[in-house]
Amino acid sequence: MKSAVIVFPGSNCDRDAHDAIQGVTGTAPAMVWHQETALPEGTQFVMIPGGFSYGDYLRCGAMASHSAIMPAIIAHAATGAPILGVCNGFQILTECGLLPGALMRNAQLKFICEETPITVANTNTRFTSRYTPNAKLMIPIAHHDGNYFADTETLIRIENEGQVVFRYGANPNGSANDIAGLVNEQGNVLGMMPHPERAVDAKHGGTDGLALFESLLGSA
Amino acid sequence: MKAKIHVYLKPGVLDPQGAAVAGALHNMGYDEVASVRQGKLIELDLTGDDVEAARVRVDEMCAKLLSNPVIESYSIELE
Amino acid sequence: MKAKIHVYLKPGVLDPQGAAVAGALHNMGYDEVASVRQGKLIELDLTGDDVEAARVRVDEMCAKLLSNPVIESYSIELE
Amino acid sequence: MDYAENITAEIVKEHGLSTDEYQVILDRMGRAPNLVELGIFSVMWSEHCSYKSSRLHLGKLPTKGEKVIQGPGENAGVIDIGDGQAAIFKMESHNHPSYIEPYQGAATGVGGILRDVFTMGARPIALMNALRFGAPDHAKTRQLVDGVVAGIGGYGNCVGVPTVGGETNFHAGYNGNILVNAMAVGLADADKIFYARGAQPGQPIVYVGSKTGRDGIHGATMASAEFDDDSAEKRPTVQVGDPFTEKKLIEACLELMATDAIAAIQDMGAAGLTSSSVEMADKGGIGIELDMDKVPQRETNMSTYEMMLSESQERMLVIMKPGREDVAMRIFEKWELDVAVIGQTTDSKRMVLTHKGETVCDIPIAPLADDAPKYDRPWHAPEVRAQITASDVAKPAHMGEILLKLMGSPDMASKAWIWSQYDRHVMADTVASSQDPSDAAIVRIHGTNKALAITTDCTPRYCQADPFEGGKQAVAEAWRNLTAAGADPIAITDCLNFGNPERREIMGQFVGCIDGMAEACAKLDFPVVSGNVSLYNETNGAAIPPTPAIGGVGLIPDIDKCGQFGGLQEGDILLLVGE
Ligand SMILES: Nc1ncnc2c1ncn2[C@@H]1O[C@H](COP(=O)(O)OP(=O)(O)O)[C@@H](O)[C@H]1O
Repeated sequence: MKSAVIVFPGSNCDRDAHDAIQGVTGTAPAMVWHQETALPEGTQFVMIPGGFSYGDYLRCGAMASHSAIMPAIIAHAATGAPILGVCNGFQILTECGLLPGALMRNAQLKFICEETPITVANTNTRFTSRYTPNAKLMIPIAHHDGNYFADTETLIRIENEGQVVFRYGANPNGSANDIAGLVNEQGNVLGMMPHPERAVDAKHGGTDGLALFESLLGSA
Repeated sequence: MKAKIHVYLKPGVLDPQGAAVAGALHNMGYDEVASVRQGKLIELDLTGDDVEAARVRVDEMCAKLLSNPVIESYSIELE
Repeated sequence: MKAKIHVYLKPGVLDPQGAAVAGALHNMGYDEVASVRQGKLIELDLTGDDVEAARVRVDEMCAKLLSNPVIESYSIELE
Repeated sequence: MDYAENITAEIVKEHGLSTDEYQVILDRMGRAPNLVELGIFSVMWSEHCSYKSSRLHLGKLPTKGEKVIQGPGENAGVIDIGDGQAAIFKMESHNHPSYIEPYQGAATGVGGILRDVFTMGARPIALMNALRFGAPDHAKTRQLVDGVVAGIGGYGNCVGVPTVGGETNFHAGYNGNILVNAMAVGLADADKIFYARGAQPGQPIVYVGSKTGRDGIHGATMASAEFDDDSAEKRPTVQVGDPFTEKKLIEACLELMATDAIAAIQDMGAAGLTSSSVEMADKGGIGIELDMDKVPQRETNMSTYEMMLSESQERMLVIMKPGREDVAMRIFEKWELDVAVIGQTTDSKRMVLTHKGETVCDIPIAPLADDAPKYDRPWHAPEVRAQITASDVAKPAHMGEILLKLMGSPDMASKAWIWSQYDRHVMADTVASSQDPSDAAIVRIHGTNKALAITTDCTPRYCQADPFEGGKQAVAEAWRNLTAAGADPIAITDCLNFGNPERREIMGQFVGCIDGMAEACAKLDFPVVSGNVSLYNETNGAAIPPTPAIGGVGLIPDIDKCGQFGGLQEGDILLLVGE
């Protein structure tokens, strides 16, 4: 599977993303600088990694969502290709409108880094097909702004459409409906706060994130 | 020319920062504080002096970048 | 009564937020933006209606909690 | 005394220079210094930059060893970890700034120590922090803990280097003077290490990073000045950190280092432009010429004095090989950082500054650096507290109660509130961090099955009771923690926090701790490769407990064989090893 990892100034999980993708797919992803205006020829899967793009100084992900590469990513999403945004990547996906809602400051106003129990709420996506329904996973989170917000109408809609893919077991940040990750209506764009790329190695943070990348590989 | 932009959370959006500040003020004995909302203040120094043109441009900046319409509203003052 | 408090960085203090926003606006083609400063806007809902007493109290809250006197200044509007 | 125009005895004193020191300046320069020159002498001769009270004793610490590639004297220490790789590390204090503005003080402390490590060509892979606060119920403690922890996290999390461990103590002796010591560890190829030495005459000097503002002017002198009650008045000297720019600076510098264009490089720490240029000139045995008009400036009408003494953060000074400036320009512009050629090296062994067409400073380099004053401060050994043997103490009636009391004491209580605010996992190589049952943090060497074990240790209580034994114990504990994690201990860095060295008993504590450390280092073959001294940690004459924080690094050859203390089960056998 040909993949690409987008690198913004301030991205800091780009290497982690690179290694996780390479480990599972056997092929190193292209590292794409934010000032590029096109994805490399033949790219299938695109990952927007965590970090603090542009320092996240205005709102998390706001400035990155206006960078040169974004139109190419939005166009790529429209073709139905899989796009995964983790942490800052999730924030960027909501800021650019590929995913509904917004990520606000954690309810307790602190940065939280911890292994977090999450459950797989929908296995019927190309990101989660290798998980068993309602599987309980331990995946680390590390963020200051992961408190998912959407207006009531939107929440009802995404719940009805089965767009919620991951839910927190013990809500760490105040997210509406315990939402830890969700897909767009078409199901090809996933944003999530927990870091699956930090959970692909038993020595590091466990291996509960592996099946996500394996699902993708299987769906390609 | 200067543009002063206020970005604040829409009514109905929970403001944990505001709530925390209110809590701290109460702990300090400021019981007259009924509620607190926290927002952003962004000041732009602009070249040019066509106020009406500036207003259109700044409004665009707010809509595109400086605020997030899902959770925030904004107001603009030019001077 | 409402108190509107503006908290801004003292002149000369580095404003990384403002600098980053200015950079992003330039990248988006807003070249008329010469510089950006980012501050905080805090709105208090206050009980009571003695404006002068409120001013003294709010000033105290600003000095003690709402601003960081090391790097920030503030201004208060009561309405 | 001879004074230049507009300079008075009072101004000299305000610069922290004694009458004797001023006389030395007159002798070395052959004339009276102007304000710019006086400012430069004052920062270079501050305790912070010159180590004038400590240098004599630091010389007693063992610094050599089979695995030492670079000992003290450069930005950080370098050790050989096999397979052509090196670990680069250092610990540094940011005590005074953190007391005055906890968030920014701690944040810029992290930024500074990271720069020390990536300046040498290393990618930073781990951060640690050793914190000492006042009594938990002291009026300021809560706010200080909150701000310091948020500042460390805010900076480290954003630059994307995991904060993997540390230690935290509470003691009334730190009520008016907290300690914030940060340590950074980086990884480099052993044959691609960059030094401050190595510049030759005729090379361009390139300034990169943030613009220079009026931040922290006099900061370097503040870091060495005793606190008093109007220290609040000195507040505007605190700098604001910008971790986003630091992250870009790391990536840009590593990209530049991968080319072959650098002759010497140095970060701008305290006394930024002054100390970085003087140090590179001194180590290269050359002179330096700067055109102040070319320095990227954040504010208008900045004077040479202000630019030379500014402590604006996230800046570096690079001396390039001739004709290679364009390489630096291209890389730093890509990363949207300020970059400018601001001067060149010369063979004059002098520092010459021009501003608006005039020469505003012309000083010989030697007295600013290697030849700076060095004092043999008088000291007497502090009274050692008598030993207590177990039989002197009445046996407690309820052991369980005592155990609970111990576990609930602030020093022993869980520090999860602190470390859960630090990203401990970024870079995907953390094997053990604050959350894990391990005596040392363990960070895998990327792409291998080896790891570094890292620990910070000091028990100030012991150092107070007996500086010599306390110094020894701190080193031994670091050594034990590494060993218990399954590592071969290799070397240490240190951060020596003490009170006012002009007081004999404080100087005595300092000497005692160093002697103890030196003995332990020698016995354990555990050399000191870098470090930092922070003196004048006192408020209104009350000194902090002597706190020589030790940062130890060891190598775990195979992470499948590292040791942890979790997972005990009923029926396991406990062995007591040692005396
Ligand atoms: N300031 C800190 N930053 C990061 N981790 C910390 C800090 N203080 C304590 N810790 C972590 O909390 C744990 C317990 O600390 P401590 O009580 O000092 O125990 P120990 O004696 O095992 O070092 C350790 O894993 C340590 O790394």
